[in-house]
Amino acid sequence: MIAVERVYKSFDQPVLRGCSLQVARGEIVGLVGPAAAGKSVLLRSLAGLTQLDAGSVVVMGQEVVGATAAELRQVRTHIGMLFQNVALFDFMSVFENVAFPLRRTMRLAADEIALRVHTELAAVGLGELAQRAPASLSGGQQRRVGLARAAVMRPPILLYDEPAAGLDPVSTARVFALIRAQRERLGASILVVSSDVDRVAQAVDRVAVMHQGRILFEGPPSLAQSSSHQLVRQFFGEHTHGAA
Amino acid sequence: MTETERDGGARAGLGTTPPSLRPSLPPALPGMMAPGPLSARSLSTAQTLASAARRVEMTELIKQINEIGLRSLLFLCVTLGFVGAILVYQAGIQALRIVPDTSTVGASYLELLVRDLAASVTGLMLSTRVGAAIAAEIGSMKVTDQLDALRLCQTDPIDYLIAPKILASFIVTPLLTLIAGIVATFTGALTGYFSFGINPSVFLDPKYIDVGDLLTGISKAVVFGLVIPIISSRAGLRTKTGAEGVGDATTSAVVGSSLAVIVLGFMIGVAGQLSFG
Amino acid sequence: MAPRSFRHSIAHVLEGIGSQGLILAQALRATAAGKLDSFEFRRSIVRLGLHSIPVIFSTALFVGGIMVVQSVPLLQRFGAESLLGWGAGFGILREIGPILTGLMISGRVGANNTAELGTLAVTNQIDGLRALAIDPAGYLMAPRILAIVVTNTLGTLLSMAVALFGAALSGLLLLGVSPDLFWNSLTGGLLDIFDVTHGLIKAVVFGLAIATCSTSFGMRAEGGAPGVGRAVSSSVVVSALLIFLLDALVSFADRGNS
Amino acid sequence: MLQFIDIKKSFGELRVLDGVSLSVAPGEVHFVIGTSGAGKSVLIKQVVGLLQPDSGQILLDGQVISGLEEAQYWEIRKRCALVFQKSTLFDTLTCLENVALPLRKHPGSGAGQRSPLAINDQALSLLTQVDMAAHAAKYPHELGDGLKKRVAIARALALSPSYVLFDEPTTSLDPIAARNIDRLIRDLAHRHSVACVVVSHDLRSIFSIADRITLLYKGKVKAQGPPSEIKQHTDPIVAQFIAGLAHGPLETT
Repeated sequence: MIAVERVYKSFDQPVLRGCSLQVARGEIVGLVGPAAAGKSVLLRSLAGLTQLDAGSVVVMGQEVVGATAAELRQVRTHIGMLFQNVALFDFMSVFENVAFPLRRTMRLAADEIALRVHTELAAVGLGELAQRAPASLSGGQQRRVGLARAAVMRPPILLYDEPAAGLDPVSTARVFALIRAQRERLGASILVVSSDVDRVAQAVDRVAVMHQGRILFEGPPSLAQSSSHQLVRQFFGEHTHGAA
Repeated sequence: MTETERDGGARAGLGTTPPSLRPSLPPALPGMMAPGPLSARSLSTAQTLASAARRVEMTELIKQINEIGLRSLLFLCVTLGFVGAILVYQAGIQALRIVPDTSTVGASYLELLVRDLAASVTGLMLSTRVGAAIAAEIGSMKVTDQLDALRLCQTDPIDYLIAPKILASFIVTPLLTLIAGIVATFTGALTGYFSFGINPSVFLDPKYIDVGDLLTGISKAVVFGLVIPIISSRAGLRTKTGAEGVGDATTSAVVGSSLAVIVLGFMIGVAGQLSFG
Repeated sequence: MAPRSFRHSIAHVLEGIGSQGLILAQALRATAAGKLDSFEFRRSIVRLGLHSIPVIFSTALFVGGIMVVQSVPLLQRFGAESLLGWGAGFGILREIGPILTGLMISGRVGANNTAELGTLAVTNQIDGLRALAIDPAGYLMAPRILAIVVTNTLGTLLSMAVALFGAALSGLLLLGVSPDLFWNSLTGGLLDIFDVTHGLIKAVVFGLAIATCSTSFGMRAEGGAPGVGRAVSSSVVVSALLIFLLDALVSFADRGNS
Repeated sequence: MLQFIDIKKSFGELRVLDGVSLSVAPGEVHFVIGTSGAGKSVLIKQVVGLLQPDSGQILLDGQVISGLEEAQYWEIRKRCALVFQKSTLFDTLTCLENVALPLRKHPGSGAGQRSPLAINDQALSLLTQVDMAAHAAKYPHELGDGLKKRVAIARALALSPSYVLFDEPTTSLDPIAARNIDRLIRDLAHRHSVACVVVSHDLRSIFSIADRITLLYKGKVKAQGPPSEIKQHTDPIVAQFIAGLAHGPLETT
């Protein structure tokens, strides 16, 4: 589904330095790492929002690096994305936010749109907030609207950038539970960036640990603690919360 | 709303390159120091404008006409009203210093209003009111990733957000200039009457206004109506991350469009002088 | 829709003006108590003042030109090219100089000030100062207000000089009026020092208005990056309104030598 | 001793704190935990007068410090430092200047000195204390969140406060940076006898450095006690929170 091969990207300083990563069909992969490791840049480049300097990114059989505008548009039809800032359109209601991708890309009847939007909002437990303005929702609720908007097109690939940033452990666990439910419902491949290593480890099939623009470790979370890299072991250190 | 691929290549650079990667300019003089990128941008925006006329949604256009037009009206009327009163007052005093005759103050004032003042002051005021609002809106959307979210929804931010604003400004700026000019005429005539006892029928004498003045004034209004949203949208698209970035973008939109109004006003004025003078 | 938005914007303006008085009072009290931070004042003068010189300079140059271009028909009609210096000088010193410098400084310096303070406000840095027992009035507000008033006053003087130069240059290039003739009609008795002081009074008043307006909108910004954008656009709009309002007041109040 | 007595606070219709009482002793690391939006940050901002409780009292060493005038808080803020969630370092100042700022503005108090040179030395030694001396000349935007947080802690310590309030010090930091901050907080309390109030929902921090824990839920104190007691707590909501489980009776927004 997604194949990243030795990609490079520099802004003022090199951010991605020969990073490679695979995501298979129906798989949830967690991408973790210290600040400024290049996680968000990698995620954005999959959707062609950041142009890479070198390397190859193949999404659903389409090469993204150096793609034309029309090809990028094609690739983006396969991708749903939750941005780090959530990026809900603040001049639209919750309902219109989720309906927006449908309105822009498909010719659907009004009741068909309403049905699909309400299905997605109900799936994230926000059915009754459809007419509210995004600014009036809590951080956790906004992220769930973001999840609904990303999934409304039923894309085969979902990219989530910090879906639980700043949320408490229970809310975080609930967001990850929603993400797993989306995988069951849509059969989508999911790549999720998060700094909450403990909860990522519980929710994903595989983790990738990124450091200074490279992937240090890629594999099931259970193997991360015995990685040869000290940084990876420290990341997946003792799970104190399990003691309860 | 169909996404045609016909003009995809022409807009590729605008649609897909994150604006943060474009070479940055010092914020002080964006309008003056960047003729290259600016004209390239204007060209592509002109193309967008042509396609926009076909593709812009009516609801979005009406929303922007309301936002740019109606919501600037009160502000414009107040400022132009004051400008009219002050100018006639100062001109009357000076005229009395040299010749004890105020009969031509009104006619000269009207000529100046038509040829320059209405369009230029309206332009300056729209630079602050509309320019700042556009840059703040687009800039906020940029730093909160909303522009990228639009792209992922198969929606080009330039078509969807910016083209309606340019079109709306292009339509309403001449109208606003006309209304503001009428208000300034009115307050000028009142000042003439109450401060110098000039009869309104003497004051409101269009004898000096000729076709050249009209054409100069209209071209200024039309050019400002195009330039202000283009410069401000561009400032918004180039916003750097964070709250500070949005503030800086808004500042540079105001400065850039005000400078453009002053410089272009001078150039159109000279051109008008040479063609009709 | 329209009447409601009118009422809304009037309420908005009045609220802004009300809090400006408060800001000025706080800043004055902090200055009187010797709390004006001299380090921040020097920084503000450089960032807000020195960096505005290019904008002031280029605006003034073109404004001088516009004055000449616009007075050409008038002068030709009366055959009074010898009065060009007086006409341009009069307009530049009393009205156009102060107003346009004020508008440009409001756009460049006022907006910049609102953006900086707004950023501090929405990122909680102002609360951060208070939590360190540092009074924002002395540390942030007073130095910026003083710097903006100084910038606007000196900027207007500079702008008057440059605009007169621009007018003389355009007069020479467009009308063939020699600089000598321009200079003579400028200083030939029709204009005097009161025209300059009239302009300078306006410069100080506008400076105060821009400074308190931009500071007040910045300090009250809330709601993240969009909030900063909103604060900056409100600040420049209210500043422009105040400039025209105060210009009318000063013009009618100070008749100078007339 | 810092005491909160029956604190209530509403924002419009929304009651955020509904009768919260707790006390913090010198040398203690007291964690205030709870779901997002449970009013944890509101609670500590009331100590330094950035917010005012609707009712109830806050006592600092026996003196009532709630409901005062802004000017009366200047002295309290010198004794009671607050480290914000987003660090709130001043962007225009280097790390050294950030730490030197409170010393410069309060020359008489705490460990403050008068001459600029002495202030710089003092600021540098504060940065050394948090292992940031090597970054003294850098600006905040050049540093990652974890390092910024350390500078913010050094700045908070500049006036030698006896109470330090931390607002989510480890949220959105990576685990390694978070453990470094934990170590700093523990040293502060245990070596320098500073009372630390930490608002957090980082489970790893909570169970590695807390001396006492207060769990807020729906505006009230749901559980209070040392970590060992909280871990044994039988209430299903408490148990769900400290295990970080998705399924259970705990309501989140």
